[in-house]
Amino acid sequence: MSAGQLKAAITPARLLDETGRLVRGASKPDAEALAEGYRKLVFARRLNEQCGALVRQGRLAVYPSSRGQEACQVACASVLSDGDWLFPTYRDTAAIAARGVDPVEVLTLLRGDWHCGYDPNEHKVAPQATPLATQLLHAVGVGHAARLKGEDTVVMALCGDGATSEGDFHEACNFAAVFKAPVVFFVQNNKYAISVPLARQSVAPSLAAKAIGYGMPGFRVDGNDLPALEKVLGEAVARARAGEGPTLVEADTYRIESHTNADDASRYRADDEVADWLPRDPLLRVKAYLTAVGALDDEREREITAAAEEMAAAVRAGVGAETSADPEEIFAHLYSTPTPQLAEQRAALRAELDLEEA
Amino acid sequence: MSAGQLKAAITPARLLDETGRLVRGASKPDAEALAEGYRKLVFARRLNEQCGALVRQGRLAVYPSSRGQEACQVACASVLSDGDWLFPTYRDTAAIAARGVDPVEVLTLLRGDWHCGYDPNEHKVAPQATPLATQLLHAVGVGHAARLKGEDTVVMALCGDGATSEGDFHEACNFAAVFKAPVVFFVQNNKYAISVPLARQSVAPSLAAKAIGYGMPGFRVDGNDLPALEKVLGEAVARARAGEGPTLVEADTYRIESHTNADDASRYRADDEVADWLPRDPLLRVKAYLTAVGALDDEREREITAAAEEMAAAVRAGVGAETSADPEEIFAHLYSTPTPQLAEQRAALRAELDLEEA
Amino acid sequence: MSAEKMTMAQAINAALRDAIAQDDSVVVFGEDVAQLGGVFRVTDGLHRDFGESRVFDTPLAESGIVGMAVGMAMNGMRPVVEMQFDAFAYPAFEQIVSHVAKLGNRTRGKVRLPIVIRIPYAGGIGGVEHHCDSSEAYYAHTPGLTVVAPATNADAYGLLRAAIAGSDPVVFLEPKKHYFAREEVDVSVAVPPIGRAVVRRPGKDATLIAYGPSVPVALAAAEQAATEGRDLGVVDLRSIVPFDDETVCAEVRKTGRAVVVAEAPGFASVASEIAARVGERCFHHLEAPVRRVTGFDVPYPPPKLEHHFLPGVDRILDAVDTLQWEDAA
Amino acid sequence: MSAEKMTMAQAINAALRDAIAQDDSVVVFGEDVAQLGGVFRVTDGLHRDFGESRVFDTPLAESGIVGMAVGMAMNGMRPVVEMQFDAFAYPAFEQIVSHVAKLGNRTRGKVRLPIVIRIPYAGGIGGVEHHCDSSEAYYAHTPGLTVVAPATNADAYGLLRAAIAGSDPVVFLEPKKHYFAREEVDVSVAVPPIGRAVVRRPGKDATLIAYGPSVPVALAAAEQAATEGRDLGVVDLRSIVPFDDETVCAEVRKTGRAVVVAEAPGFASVASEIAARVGERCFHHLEAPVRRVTGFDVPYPPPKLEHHFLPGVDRILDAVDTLQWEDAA
Ligand SMILES: Cc1ncc(C[n+]2csc(CCOP(=O)(O)OP(=O)(O)O)c2C)c(N)n1
Ligand SMILES: Cc1ncc(C[n+]2csc(CCOP(=O)(O)OP(=O)(O)O)c2C)c(N)n1
Ligand SMILES: [Mg+2]
Ligand SMILES: [Mg+2]
Repeated sequence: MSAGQLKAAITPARLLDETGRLVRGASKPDAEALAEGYRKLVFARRLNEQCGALVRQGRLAVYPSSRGQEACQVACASVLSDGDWLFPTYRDTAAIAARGVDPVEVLTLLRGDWHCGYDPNEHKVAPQATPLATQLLHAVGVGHAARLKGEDTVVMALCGDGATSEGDFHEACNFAAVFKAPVVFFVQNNKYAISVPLARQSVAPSLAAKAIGYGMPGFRVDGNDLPALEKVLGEAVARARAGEGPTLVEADTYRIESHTNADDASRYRADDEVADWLPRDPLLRVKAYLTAVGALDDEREREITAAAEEMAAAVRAGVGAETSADPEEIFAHLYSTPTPQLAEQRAALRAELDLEEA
Repeated sequence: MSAGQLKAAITPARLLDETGRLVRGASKPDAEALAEGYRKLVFARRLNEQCGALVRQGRLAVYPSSRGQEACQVACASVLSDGDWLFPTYRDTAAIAARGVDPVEVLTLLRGDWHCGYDPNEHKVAPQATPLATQLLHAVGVGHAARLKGEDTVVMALCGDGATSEGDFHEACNFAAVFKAPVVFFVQNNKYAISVPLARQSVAPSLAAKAIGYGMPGFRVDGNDLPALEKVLGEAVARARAGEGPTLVEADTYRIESHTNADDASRYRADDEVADWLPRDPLLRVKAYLTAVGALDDEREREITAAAEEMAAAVRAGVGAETSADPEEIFAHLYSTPTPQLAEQRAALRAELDLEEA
Repeated sequence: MSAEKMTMAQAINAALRDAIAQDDSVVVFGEDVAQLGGVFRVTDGLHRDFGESRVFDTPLAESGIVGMAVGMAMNGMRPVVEMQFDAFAYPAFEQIVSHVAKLGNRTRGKVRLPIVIRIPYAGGIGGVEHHCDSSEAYYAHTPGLTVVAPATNADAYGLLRAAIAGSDPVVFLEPKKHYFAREEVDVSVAVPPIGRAVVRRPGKDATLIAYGPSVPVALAAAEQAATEGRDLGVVDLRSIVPFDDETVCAEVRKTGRAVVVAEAPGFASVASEIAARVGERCFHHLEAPVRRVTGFDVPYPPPKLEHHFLPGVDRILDAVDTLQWEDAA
Repeated sequence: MSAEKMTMAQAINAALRDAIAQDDSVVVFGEDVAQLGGVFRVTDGLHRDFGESRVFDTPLAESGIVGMAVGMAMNGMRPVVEMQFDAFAYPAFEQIVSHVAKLGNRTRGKVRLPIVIRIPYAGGIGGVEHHCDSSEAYYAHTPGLTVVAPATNADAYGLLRAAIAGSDPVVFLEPKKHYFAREEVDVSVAVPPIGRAVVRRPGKDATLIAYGPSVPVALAAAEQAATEGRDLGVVDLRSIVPFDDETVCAEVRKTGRAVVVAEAPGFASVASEIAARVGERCFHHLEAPVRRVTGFDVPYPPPKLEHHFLPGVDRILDAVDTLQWEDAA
């Protein structure tokens, strides 16, 4: 534990400042890769907006938006290889989409059709976790199993600032450190757990500083700075892949919208605070940088916007499509062979339904 | 978070070296107070021995010995005032006795007479906790309640190295830090959790280093050095009393005996390791120091030994005394007013017993 | 004070408010209960009116919340804690089962824990997984806990006041789907104590036994049955532990037929207990087996399927139909 | 291999050993299971023989153990984890109830969790508080779990092999008091599958229904009753979920009388479920109410009082005596 390590866990790393200028001493990000990142940011933002609209139209029951956190959403997916795993929360729909899962499948949960609409094995994305911090342990298990099998899989495990208070966060970090599991714990510190501000969650110098107590490296990074996130997370992934164990990364970011549409953030935070964060928008600074270095012009911007609109249209169409839920499905998946009790109950429900239809 | 603080959490503080010499730069402990501490050490050791004997005689079902950890046991009790609270584990019988509870009452649990044999309110000692780390949260609650009531109570919460891996340890430390609760978390790192060595529990630079992640001071101290323990714990108590919040103190010590008499430590550790720790006996070094400074002579030693023998005799007599357990007591305390269901069940048991007696 | 229309959320809010005002040792805490007033607004305004020392938010950790409540109760306070949703009480399970339920017994009554654990529970609100569990069986099976489940807003007020005022730990199950339903409540009128069931509707032909969110469903079924010429009574348990054998058995002995209605999966549940008890205690009065109409033995389904899971009027009436009416004639 | 005298601890050890040897994906982990071989020596020698990658100790955290098992199962392994004692599984309750039990369902069967959670459970060994809980009701009530409780050493071997080989999560309850009791076991003889009860003793007059540690007690009671001229049958459930209605009902219909025996507190328990089911399904065959002989609704008592709590032969026979024999004549 050196002073430098302590500093890295407390002072957020940055590559681009809020105006999109490279910070002193930073090495230039690859413009083409960053332009691709920008495209993903635009997609993530558009997805957030589209989902918000779908909620207002009553087509989604609820949506926890990651507006303002899009750089985190994009970065955590982009640093992974195909064989790696992503463990998202309810707020990480955009990250899952960035990983390549069809957003319509992801939204199955929030449409109320089923608990999880995608096949976790297909894209190596775990179901979106609702019970906070619980998924971090699953992530450690996937990683440890990979290591036992001699595979170089890396697992990206997401959670919020609030979730770091849960016992499972502690157990997951500690297990990962003790077993040197190839896990990157990525905390999106968006300053609130529903209404509860960070100060009520922790009085530590940073959340990344918790890494010290597990004997793993901890880094704090500007969560609205895509290239900085990709750098810090990418290095953590590389360490994990190399067998050097887990890393805890905290992103300093902000939840621009309410917790979900069902929440009213005005009850617990001042508009000023939100206003302060708006100029730190993760899209703006990448756009400014790319424009400045000539890697983004109006045409490319239009092309990206159009593609994002196409994605949004597909989401609208997909979420809007009629689905026919099968009532009997509630019995179908619980056991690989149904118990006699479930078979009986299923038959009873079927009889009811037949009667209704008759 | 300064480099000095980091060092204090990693390098064990010491006042007396293993030969009982004052370490360089340390200020002299008060000899009379230390002699009193020595007396308590002898008592604690004698109690451990007596309980071991009672187990061998079949008078106690089981005994988790704190042999080798007596300095911790004595120090954590001696730094408390009457109004303060102690939250012990199953291993802390000697600490509870040092706090003034009659060991015979404490041993009610291990005799199998009842779950807890003393009145927690009388000496402000919580029942000995078996489910690991759970009691740390209770300690925080007692402390926070005291603070809300404007009382200057301090709570000393004990646990082992193994227990630091539990989620409740994390939640307790974090709650205490966030609420600035007057709690001293005192981890007796005796290097084993039953058979599991420290290295499988944590790869952090120290357990005290976990404090950093909660934003509280953390200190590591030689757990076999009574004056050092009293200093570090005493300062932590003073901070808590002054409203400065919790402290995490880790004692570097060693469990000389098996986990309990039911355990066979030879299955998981080498005799050499134990042999290495024997010269670091917490009694020896205090005795050496006191003798060197002339605060302990043969007469005083004899007086202490005799008093300890008296205590041991009382424990033997108390534990040996016939007790008449009342079967109906299993219904007596569950609710302040028994439910009709329990009244019915109690009557049924009474009828059975009456029948047996008839 | 006279009768007022209020929702169950408001009734509970009033109970908390009155308890805090009346007794200095009452403290309310949990996740989002202070500034926000709870995700269901049950604690709305309490933080503003009573301040941080009486109503406060905690870090996000349920074991922590319940464990801290244990300590605060040990030190003379009466904590009322909120678990944000039913399934989010599970991280606190060990604290509830091994300490909240047992510490009084452990210490021979020297330590009493007047803790109320409020749990917004059960379904019918279109909530996603983990937000609609009916978890009462876990608590009811655990000796040492008192388990209360109000079905009316007046009971929500009165039973919560009693729970807070008592000396023992109470798991207080608040049917979410009632939170925003308005009823007349006169808080100055005492409700029967915890442990007493109430016959919500007398009936001659069969007895429906229910609690919490299933009571209005049972009442609706009885209403419907009446139009079809069958006279069903409804017993509202109000508390699961203690259990009011007397009231339940008196009703069932009158009718000779019983249907237990509960939302939780039926296997090894509170409904099982009721059926077993009634079978044991009313055996010679029964004209037909005691039927259970419960949730299926599956996890709570996604919103679009929940209505297939929930015991509804039709399913209750179907069960009533199986009570061997021919034989009994 | 032919019959060998072994203890239940040895039978379970053999099952683990054979499973590890046969299937590379089986891993065993928990607290003290490696070097020490478990506090009950159930995993003795496995670490030595199969090494750290197959059998390993974890940090001391039960939620961590079960949560990690979930992830390992997601990644193709078959974790067999040990909770050191019954009450020490409670910290893992959320992982068990919200994930182990539900992840298969959540993912429409795309993810299966072949996890076995071994729990040394129940009492009769003079253990102190938290070391003797009968916690099966918590698991049996949770849809998605398979709950197995062997009563014989042969079943301990066979059912554990089946549990490890299956695709679904199993809570495997090992009656502690059997760990050191020797019986003939022939591991090469297959036992009936999980879900099938076994009639351990046929009987004409009444049926005792039991599982796990209560089976030998029920058998002893039947033995004793026989000397008094009463012919009691004993059904050993073997698994609580799935439940073998067929075998249980067939026996009860023959005798018309049933007593359920279980160590756990009776309220809202597995015994309640059995009594309710039997009451519902065998109503017209019953000559007397179904009786339950269970632990009282109190925390497990201290060692010196446990014998008053445990259902014993006398209490079972007393219950049998209440089965209205006069009427039935
Ligand atoms: C175990 C558990 N407790 C409580 C909740 C209810 N809840 C849902 S989201 C939330 C806040 C989470 O905050 P944070 O971890 O910061 O994530 P964010 O929503 O800000 O992304 C709470 C309390 C839950 N889902 N799980
Ligand atoms: C929640 C829980 N899990 C498991 C156990 C079983 N157990 C009793 S003591 C022990 C080891 C504890 O080690 P440590 O915390 O280092 O304390 P020590 O015994 O060394 O004083 C274990 C695993 C328990 N008591 N509680
Ligand atoms: Mg947050
Ligand atoms: Mg230890």
